[in-house]
Amino acid sequence: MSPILYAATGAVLVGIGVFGLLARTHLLRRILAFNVIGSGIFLAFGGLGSRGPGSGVDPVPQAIVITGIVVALAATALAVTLVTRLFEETGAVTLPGEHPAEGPDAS
Amino acid sequence: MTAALVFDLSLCLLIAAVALAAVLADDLFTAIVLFIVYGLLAAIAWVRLDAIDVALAEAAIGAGLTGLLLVGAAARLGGRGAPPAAGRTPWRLLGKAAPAALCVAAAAALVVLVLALPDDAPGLRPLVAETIAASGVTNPVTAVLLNFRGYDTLLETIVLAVALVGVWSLTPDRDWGSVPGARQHARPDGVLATFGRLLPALGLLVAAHLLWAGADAPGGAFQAGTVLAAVWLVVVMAGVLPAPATADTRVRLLLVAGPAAFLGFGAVGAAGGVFLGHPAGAAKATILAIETALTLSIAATLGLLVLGVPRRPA
Amino acid sequence: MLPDLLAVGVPWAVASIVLPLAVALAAIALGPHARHLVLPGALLGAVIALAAAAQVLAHGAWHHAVGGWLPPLGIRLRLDGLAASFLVATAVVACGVAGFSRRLFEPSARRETRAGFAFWPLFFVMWAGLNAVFLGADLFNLYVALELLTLTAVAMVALDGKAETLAAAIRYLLFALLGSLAYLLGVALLYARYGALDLGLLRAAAVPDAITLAAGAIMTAGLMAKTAIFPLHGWLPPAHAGAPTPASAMLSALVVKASFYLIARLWFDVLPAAATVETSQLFGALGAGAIVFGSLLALRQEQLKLVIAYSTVAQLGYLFLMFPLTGSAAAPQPWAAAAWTGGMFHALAHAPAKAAMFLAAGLMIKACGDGRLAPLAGIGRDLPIACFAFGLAAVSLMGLPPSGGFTAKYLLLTAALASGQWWWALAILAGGLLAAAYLFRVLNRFLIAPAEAAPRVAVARRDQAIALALAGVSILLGLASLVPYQLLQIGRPAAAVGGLS
Amino acid sequence: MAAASTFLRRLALLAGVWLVLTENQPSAWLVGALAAGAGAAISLRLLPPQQRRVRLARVLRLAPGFVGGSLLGGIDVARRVFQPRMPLDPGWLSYRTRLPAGAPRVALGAEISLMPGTLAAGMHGDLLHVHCLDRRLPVAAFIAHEEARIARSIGVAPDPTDG
Amino acid sequence: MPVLVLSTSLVPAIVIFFLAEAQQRTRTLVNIAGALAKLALVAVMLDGVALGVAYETRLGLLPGLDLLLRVDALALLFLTLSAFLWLLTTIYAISYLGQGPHLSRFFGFFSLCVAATTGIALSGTLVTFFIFYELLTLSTWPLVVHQGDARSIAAGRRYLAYTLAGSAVLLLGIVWLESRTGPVEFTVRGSLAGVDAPTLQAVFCLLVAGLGVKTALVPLHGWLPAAMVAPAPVSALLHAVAVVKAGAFGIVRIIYDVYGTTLLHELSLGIPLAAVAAFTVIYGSARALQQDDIKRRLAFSTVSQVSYIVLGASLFGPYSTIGGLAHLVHQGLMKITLFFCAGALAERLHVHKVRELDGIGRTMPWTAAAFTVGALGMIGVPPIAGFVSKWYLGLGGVQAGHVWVVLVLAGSSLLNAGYFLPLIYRAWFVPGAMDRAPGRERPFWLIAPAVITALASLGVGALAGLAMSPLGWATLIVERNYTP
Amino acid sequence: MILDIATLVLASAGVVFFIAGTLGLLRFPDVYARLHALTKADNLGLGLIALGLVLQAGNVWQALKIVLVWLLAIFAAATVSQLIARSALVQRSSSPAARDS
Repeated sequence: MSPILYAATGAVLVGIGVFGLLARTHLLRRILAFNVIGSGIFLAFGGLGSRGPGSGVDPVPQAIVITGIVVALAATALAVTLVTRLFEETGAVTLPGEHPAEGPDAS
Repeated sequence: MTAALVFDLSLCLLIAAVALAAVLADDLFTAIVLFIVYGLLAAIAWVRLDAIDVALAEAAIGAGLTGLLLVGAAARLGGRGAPPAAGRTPWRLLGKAAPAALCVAAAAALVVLVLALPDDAPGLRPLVAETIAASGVTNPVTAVLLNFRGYDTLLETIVLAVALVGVWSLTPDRDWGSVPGARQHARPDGVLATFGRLLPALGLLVAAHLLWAGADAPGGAFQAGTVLAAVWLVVVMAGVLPAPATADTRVRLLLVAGPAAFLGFGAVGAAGGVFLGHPAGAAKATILAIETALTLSIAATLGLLVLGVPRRPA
Repeated sequence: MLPDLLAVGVPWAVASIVLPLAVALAAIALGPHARHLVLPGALLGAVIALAAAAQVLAHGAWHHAVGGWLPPLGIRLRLDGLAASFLVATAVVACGVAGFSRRLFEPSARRETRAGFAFWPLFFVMWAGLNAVFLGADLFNLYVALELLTLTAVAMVALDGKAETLAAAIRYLLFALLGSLAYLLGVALLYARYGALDLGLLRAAAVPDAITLAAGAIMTAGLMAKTAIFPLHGWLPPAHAGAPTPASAMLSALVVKASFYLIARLWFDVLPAAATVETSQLFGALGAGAIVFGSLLALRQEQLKLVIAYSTVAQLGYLFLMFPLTGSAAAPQPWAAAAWTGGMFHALAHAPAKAAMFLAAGLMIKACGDGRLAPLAGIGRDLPIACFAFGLAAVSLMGLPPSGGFTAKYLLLTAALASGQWWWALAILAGGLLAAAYLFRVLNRFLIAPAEAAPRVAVARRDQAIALALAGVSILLGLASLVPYQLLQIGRPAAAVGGLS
Repeated sequence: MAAASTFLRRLALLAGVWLVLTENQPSAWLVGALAAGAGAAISLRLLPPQQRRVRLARVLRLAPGFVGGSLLGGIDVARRVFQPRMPLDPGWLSYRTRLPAGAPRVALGAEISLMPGTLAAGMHGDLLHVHCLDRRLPVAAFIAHEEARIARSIGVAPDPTDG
Repeated sequence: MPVLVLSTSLVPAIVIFFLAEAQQRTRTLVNIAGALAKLALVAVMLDGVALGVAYETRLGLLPGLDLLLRVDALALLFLTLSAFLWLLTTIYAISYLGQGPHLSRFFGFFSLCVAATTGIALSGTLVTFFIFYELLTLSTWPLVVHQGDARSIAAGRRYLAYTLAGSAVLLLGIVWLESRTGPVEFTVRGSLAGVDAPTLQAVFCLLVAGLGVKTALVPLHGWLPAAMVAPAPVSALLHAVAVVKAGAFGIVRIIYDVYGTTLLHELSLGIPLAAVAAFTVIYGSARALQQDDIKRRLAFSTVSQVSYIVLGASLFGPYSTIGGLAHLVHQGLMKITLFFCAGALAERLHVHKVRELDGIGRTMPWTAAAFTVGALGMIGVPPIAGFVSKWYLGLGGVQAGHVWVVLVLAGSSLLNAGYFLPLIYRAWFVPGAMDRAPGRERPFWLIAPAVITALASLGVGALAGLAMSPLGWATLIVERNYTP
Repeated sequence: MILDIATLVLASAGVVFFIAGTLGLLRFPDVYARLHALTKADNLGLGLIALGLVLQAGNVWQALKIVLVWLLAIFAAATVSQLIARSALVQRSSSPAARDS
């Protein structure tokens, strides 16, 4: 039962992350939301991989998730650098055409 | 059994709550701190799933290094994005309601899908267990990462390297050729400096242990590399050692050593007929050798990724 | 001697991944000295790709279990006709871009420059990533390969370091990451359902139940975001137009095709049973929408590179027409093979044409010192070769004969009319006319006699010749289409059944 | 010569740590030797041998007080937390230390941070900034006491009257 | 052999593209050499085809889909015309353009255009035909906008809008047909047997509409008068050698070699087409009457005259077919004469309008004479070529039971007379301005081509009875291939 | 059995201190006071839990390993708390009154 619980939590995390992505315009928050989505997917992967009879965890999803975590870090590093550079060049922390930071929902 | 379920349930609720709080938090720094907490909680969840390797990676990389990256960026943005005092207007709330409803629906659908999956998971556990004797190691995760699916790992190390190239490529032109990261102002004999002088020897030992143990127990090149990277970052931030210039040949060699060793090994195998094929009987030796090279490169790459683009002192 | 080399003893497919990676690593390590490696590396890459294609033609499809581990445990590489064709297309474009970029990123006074350092590793890793996508037969491995592409592509977009391109790169990255994550979610679901990641195993096991369909839908949606199919195209034009010229060429010609390629693999190879008439018509509608809206937007641009970038949006639409025209295992269409081959042919023919167009455009912009259309007036006299290259590439994009674009269009049209889906035929023809409208808007400028001679920066004839050569390839593909056609048929998915005649 | 002996001592220490880490598996000895050697070398580079030698025995003599202080500190803070009124009187104290710069001062800072009611917050020259949870406690005397203990363990004798 | 013929203009095209602007002599040499070589090859093939030899080249494009080049009698008719006129037009163009800008580009596309025409003539399948048909569109566009001013660009845009839309329609028709039958070859008639009648009718309409654009059938003719801004040699090319002829030739191919007259008769498609053609004949002439600009008047005349060919083909009778095919050549000869003359007048005397023609008979007698021959031929005055084709067309109409055709022809001839005779009258009988002294007919090669084609128009009309005359050859074609 | 009970008691006590630390983090007035709570209480909590685990260790090496981990944690906590306090002080250095209020 428990593994499925974690898998379901992973699914919920995906939803939360996607919300963060849609509702937030601050780019660092979007990057954060991405990482929430990512780790939600990883958790779902791992939870689903631990189902079923027999002991132990399926090592293939584990290995895949480790790879995924590293890839996510690589992407995050590039994204964060892009955002700081954009800020240095333009002073913007959101994409052009999207609401600048105003109101609690836009921060 | 029931206690375990209660614990799992609470943990899951907590994880979701912290994640939601991180997404909703008004203050950027608060959001990032919550995200780091979230990562650590997720690591605990991985422990509960009996996936210690992933737990280590999630805590060190998912929460630690990612959090560090976000904190660094937020600091550089200097508080931009802190919410103004304005209250929530109904219009704004409506604007958020639509995506919220969408996401709730999507999450619900996903949960239903997950729950709908048949419980007799046809995973690869038995197959891995059957085959692991031939892999050269006894930690199944290492067997998958370095042997069965070594090709993924090879590409993954390239992903890291190329991310660093990408980060460096964003250097402002005037700063090109200098040293990554902001200048540190730690005092040479301060707390951090002392810490930075004492830690590396221990950190090296821990990393070596993780690397060596990874063959048979949780651990491996990525965890070891992360530890080394963290230690090195402390050393650099403490001002004990300067960060190297990006053009430093030794740094460049260190960066590519792991992927190059892995790739070269793969190419040798390919010439013998099997790409990334481990020689029969010597798999453990080749895996450890590759992992050692990878650990060094991963450490260097992760550390430099966190340090970010080179900056010339103003 | 040659047949021996083509046999499986020399794994050309593996070499096509290893070589560019090796060059990329060497480029990181060597810094400014790396430029001596660039051309030999690119040419060797081309030789390898051609050898792989020859191997497929001679010996049929080739599979390789990496590390000696068969799926489901291990990862398989698959070199079939489709993969080989894309390897060759990639190699051709990459060689052109490498030759074009060699002087662009030359170190100044023997000192490494920022862009000069970054470009070559990014370029070769991108090449390797493309090849890895084309050869991959494992869902998760494909994810890693896709991320390789995402990171290199985004970094390339931002290589100029201007504020607009930074924003474009971020927008691109957001879309691409979201797409990757969606894809990954689907992979997780499929693995949980079937316990396999190998395409072949999945095809054997897959049944069209709710989970499988949902996974397929999520993955497809993610890949569509990366392919920039209408209406998810918003990120593409600023990114492709803002990137440095060689990067624009690689991105528009190849990178967007990689995710399309995966969609095609997914629907034809893995889940043929899941494709219904409705889904395939929906794909077709998206494609038609892309053709029409992309073209109309291209028509309104005042920046040369934006015209070309919007043209990519439109051209990608053709690729999605192959889904309704091919039908599915459940509802096969007559002439499905023609439709499938036509779609793939379009993807292949578009690559050198679009690369040539971007390279030529880059030279023109350099000569004018201005990215807008207006200052191009009369540039036909100053850069005749580049203009000619642009014109030839335009011929292929408009689908006019004799060109690869025409062959593709002919096949798609035939399939559309043979299956009675005349509405797609109209979309195809309208797309051709619209393409003519926005491309001749540019071509007109070349021939205008300007009131006074504008000052032009000198441009090397050799660089113009590279653009011309690439454009020539896209034309040649229409005249010598028999061999690529035959190559594509080797290992063609069973879903794309039905003969040409 | 001094370097060699320092190296050997550190090597031995690290080797011990390695044995603990690997739970003394013989198969790990080779790796451990390499790792400990590398660790010792790095340590030598970052922390060159100094005149004052830290005597292990004396450092160990610090341990009981350390553990006891840490226990008291924990209990103290827990007590305050759980009391509804939270009896706090936080404030700052600047303590002029006589300990030589470097590791001894850091050790002092670390130690008082674990003791009840005190928290080191950096130095300005010889001034150690200490945050006190409750100024009613005899903080200064307490710090002086700890300073003296550390000084003894490294073989210097600061003037105990200063504070 | 077909490839060789094709390469006589393709190779010069490519060579010329790579020549520097200043290498004028080389360019001229390459041009003339290519044209002469082509003419020689054509002569060889004329002999061969007359004796029944078949020349054929196949290149596989896709499985079952070939690029087929074949020389048959009809192909050769068109080929001969284009080869002969290409030589003259090239000579004329070299003199006309002199030292102007972008000549390498101009002559490159010029040769490419002729290569495309050659390809059209030799096409053995629908797809091959389409490929060269499009190549023709593309290679003529740079010629139309050659001058690069706003008017040229606008005309080019209009030209493209018409022709590319036409090609799209044509392609739709071709692919629709081939999706039912497989690739269509011109000689294999009867392959359409399995296709239902409505489809065949619709496809025929699409094909003819597509080809009708280049043929300038009303209402698809709008581009032709606009394209008059192009230099005179280009107009000559468009009107006489390549573009409109390619369309008409295509319609002939569709009627005789794809559908066959029997099938078309069953589908009752002939009369509607004939009606369109007849309307175009009258409409073009009527519009020509209103034009003040000489070249525009000639352009509308082309609209009218080319439809004679379509008219002849759509009546399905042997005589009308012979008349139509012969007119393909005759109209070419006469119209190119007129354009050469108009170009020479514009170049030497800056004469553009009808009223400016006054007295040029004195100033440029050779030109005026050639013009007169061409114009009279157009009207249908015996023994000039135009008369022969009109005669056969009328005969064919009567034979097929469509007497109204004769009325159309008569009406058209009257209108022809109406817009040409005033020109001739002004040239010879109205005194012009005094400053136009004689002796402006230089250089020789600007004037000679017009004279040669005028003589040729006379010759083919007067000697129409010979076997190797256009009329004789058309008779051969009809007897050999199109007699049920 | 006795060992197990001892472990349970020690671990529970450890958890109590962890809770105290967390509560302090929430209740205490400023960042310095919070640091007090966090470092001291959590250190003790960790120590108690470690001690409880040592009792469960199969051999002396495992026990030593647990002790080693604890020592490392203390080392890190002591350092990090100082660092945080110092940086907080540096950030507030614009108002020197804060230093000895």
